[in-house]
Amino acid sequence: MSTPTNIASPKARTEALQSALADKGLIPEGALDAVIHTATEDWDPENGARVVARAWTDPDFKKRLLADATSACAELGYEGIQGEYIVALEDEPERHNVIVCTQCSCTAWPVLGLPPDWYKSPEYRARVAREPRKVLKEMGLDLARDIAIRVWETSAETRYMVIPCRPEGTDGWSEEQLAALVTREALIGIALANPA
Amino acid sequence: MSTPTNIASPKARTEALQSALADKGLIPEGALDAVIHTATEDWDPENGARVVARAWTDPDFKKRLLADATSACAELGYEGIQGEYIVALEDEPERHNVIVCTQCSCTAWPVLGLPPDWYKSPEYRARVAREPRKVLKEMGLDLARDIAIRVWETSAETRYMVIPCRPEGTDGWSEEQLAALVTREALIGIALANPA
Amino acid sequence: MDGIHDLGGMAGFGAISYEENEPVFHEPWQATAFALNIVGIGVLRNHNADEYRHSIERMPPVHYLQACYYERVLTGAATLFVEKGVVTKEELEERAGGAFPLASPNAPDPMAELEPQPVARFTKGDRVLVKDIHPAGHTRVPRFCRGKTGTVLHVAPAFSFPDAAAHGGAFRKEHTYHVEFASTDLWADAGADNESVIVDLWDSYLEGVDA
Amino acid sequence: MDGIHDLGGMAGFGAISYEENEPVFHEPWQATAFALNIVGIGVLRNHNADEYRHSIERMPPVHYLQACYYERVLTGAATLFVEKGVVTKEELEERAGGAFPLASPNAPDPMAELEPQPVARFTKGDRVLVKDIHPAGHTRVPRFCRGKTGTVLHVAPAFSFPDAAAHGGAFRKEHTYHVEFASTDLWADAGADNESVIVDLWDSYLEGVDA
Repeated sequence: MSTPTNIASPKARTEALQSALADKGLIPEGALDAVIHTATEDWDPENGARVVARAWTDPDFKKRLLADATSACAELGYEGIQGEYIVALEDEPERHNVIVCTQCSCTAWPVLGLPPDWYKSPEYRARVAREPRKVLKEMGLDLARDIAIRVWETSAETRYMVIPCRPEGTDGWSEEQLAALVTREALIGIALANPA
Repeated sequence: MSTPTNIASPKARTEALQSALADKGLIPEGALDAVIHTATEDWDPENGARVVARAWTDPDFKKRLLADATSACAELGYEGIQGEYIVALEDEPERHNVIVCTQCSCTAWPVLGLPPDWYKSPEYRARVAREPRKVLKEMGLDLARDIAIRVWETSAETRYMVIPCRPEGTDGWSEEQLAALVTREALIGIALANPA
Repeated sequence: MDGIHDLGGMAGFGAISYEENEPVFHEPWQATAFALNIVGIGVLRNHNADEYRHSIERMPPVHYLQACYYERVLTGAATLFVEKGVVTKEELEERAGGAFPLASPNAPDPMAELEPQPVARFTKGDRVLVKDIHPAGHTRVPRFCRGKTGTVLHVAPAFSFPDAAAHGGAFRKEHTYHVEFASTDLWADAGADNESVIVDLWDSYLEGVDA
Repeated sequence: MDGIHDLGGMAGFGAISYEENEPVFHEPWQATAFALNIVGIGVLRNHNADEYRHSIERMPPVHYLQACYYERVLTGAATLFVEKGVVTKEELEERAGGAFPLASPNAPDPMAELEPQPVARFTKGDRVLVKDIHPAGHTRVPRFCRGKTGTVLHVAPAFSFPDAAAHGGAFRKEHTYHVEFASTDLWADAGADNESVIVDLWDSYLEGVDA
């Protein structure tokens, strides 16, 4: 139960590891920046939103997405690490899907982006598997008892994304307009697509 | 994951609870001191040691102890809270006993005393149930693979005490001499009775 | 509750730190905290021992793991004095001159449905299966033996059933049994030959197993 | 390992704190820590993703629960750079100007004995039982579904078996299955009607159940 009191800050520890590796010549020029660029610029929940909007407007794409989401996402240019095997989970009026990784924090980075802190918190990971209806309600999504909830535990190499139900009143909307209704929260399943 | 940074010290919190109850007139005169006196003066592993020494020297007492340790301990004056139902576990050359309370830290206070910090630590509680041989070895007791180990989990109201094997070379010793060989550690089962 | 307190068999904990000739209390406040809880139970009848154990179980996991034993005692007792309306958290914090973290609230539906068993159903030598219950409230069945089969070594007297007593349930007494489990049955891959764990279990936690 | 990381279903955790419009990284060091690990895996080949996950699992429980995600990433990656002999803890601490807590060592005998299953044994609709294994090392079977029976919803491709890959075991690939469990089967008394959990499980974690 004793903890050292002189623990260096995470920042100082990060710099220590970085400088130790750099001084040994182990970090290729630009390698860290390239990763950070990908993480902040390429991986983005707007990618997943575009996939959803396409599925809402293009029945053939939707069919391909549900059969093989990895390829369907790659059609739109979303692929790479943590996107090697993507499975799309289609919400239905009577069945809702929500994603968690209880043991670490795995997520489909290319389509959902790096996950937010709440997704990675012990609180979410511990609770959503066991009491999803309560957790979703606390987070603002109150699902009636007769709507089944499926909690998808990201315990292996499958990376999930939720295809929320298309909101009413969006007939004729463009893909871009529709994509704007789909948040990261909706792609994980703690929210619905925003109403029109 | 956020923790308030202005947490009062345990001492200040204790004084706060004590003064709040006292100011409401809820703490009878001398009540706290009486408990502390009992805990520091009456509950003592030397009590358990005397029980063991008596059992080693008096076969009739040992029979009573193994049949009904609560009464046998009461014969020597050791009884009261957390001693309402005591069971004595007799070590044999080929079978060793060790006590834990994995869920809190229950112990037979009248005969073992309030338990030491290591017994109450998450480390001991988590590990000794699952890897007793390794834990005992780390704590200085190296038991051969062919000695069975029974770990007694204090999950209900039974309070256990271990009767270690009487060391060789103690024939004719007095109860007092024998009791000096029996430590709190031996009564819990992480040590043997000290050699003569 | 399947909480952090239920530590038996949990991996990841390191060496046990051992102090020679440890005193009963390291600091005077520890003695006071201990006495306040004992007086709260035995004299003031503010709470019973099962409520007390559960109040500690309800501490947030990090606080639970970081606090020493007597800080856990203090936190549990203070929580129950607040919950029973004797003191307020605000009063305690004002007096303490800082935050006074308490345990989290009780679960709304804390008990598993377990039929009361006033008469001992098992005897020495019986094989028994531990029910795989997961109550949201207090229980004394460690997770590590749920769903496991063991052998009754001893029948203890009837004692108050803690799952009920911790939550104001109807008083009931049941016998407890010292049930022995082979460690290899509890933790396959533990490499724990020739080791066993004996758990003291109330009657209604168990069901009989045909030989 | 039955460690603190295996949080699914654990009680005692409170409200989830939610931040609107959360940035990808809150502080620059978090981005660097993340990138150092990705470079360590993908460019330097210092460690693989399974070793990495396990290095985080091996963090002492309090540190694990207190650290933010990127501090866990940093601690795991640093542990593996030290364990592989690339840097020393002393060097890191000297550079950091303070203690640099790492994860605890690997268990000596980390893998459960599970027969490799190169060919998919199950198909959609099959009922399967999750083996009640408790390996001391890395595994991806959450405790909450061990010993439980579920239904295969989907057969995924074969992927490297993590229990082996995390510990330098012989490379093997096995199919994983999306196995659905009724929440009431996982947690009796959870009051979780009309809810289910789908766990993605490697073939050798499972055995068939007669219909």
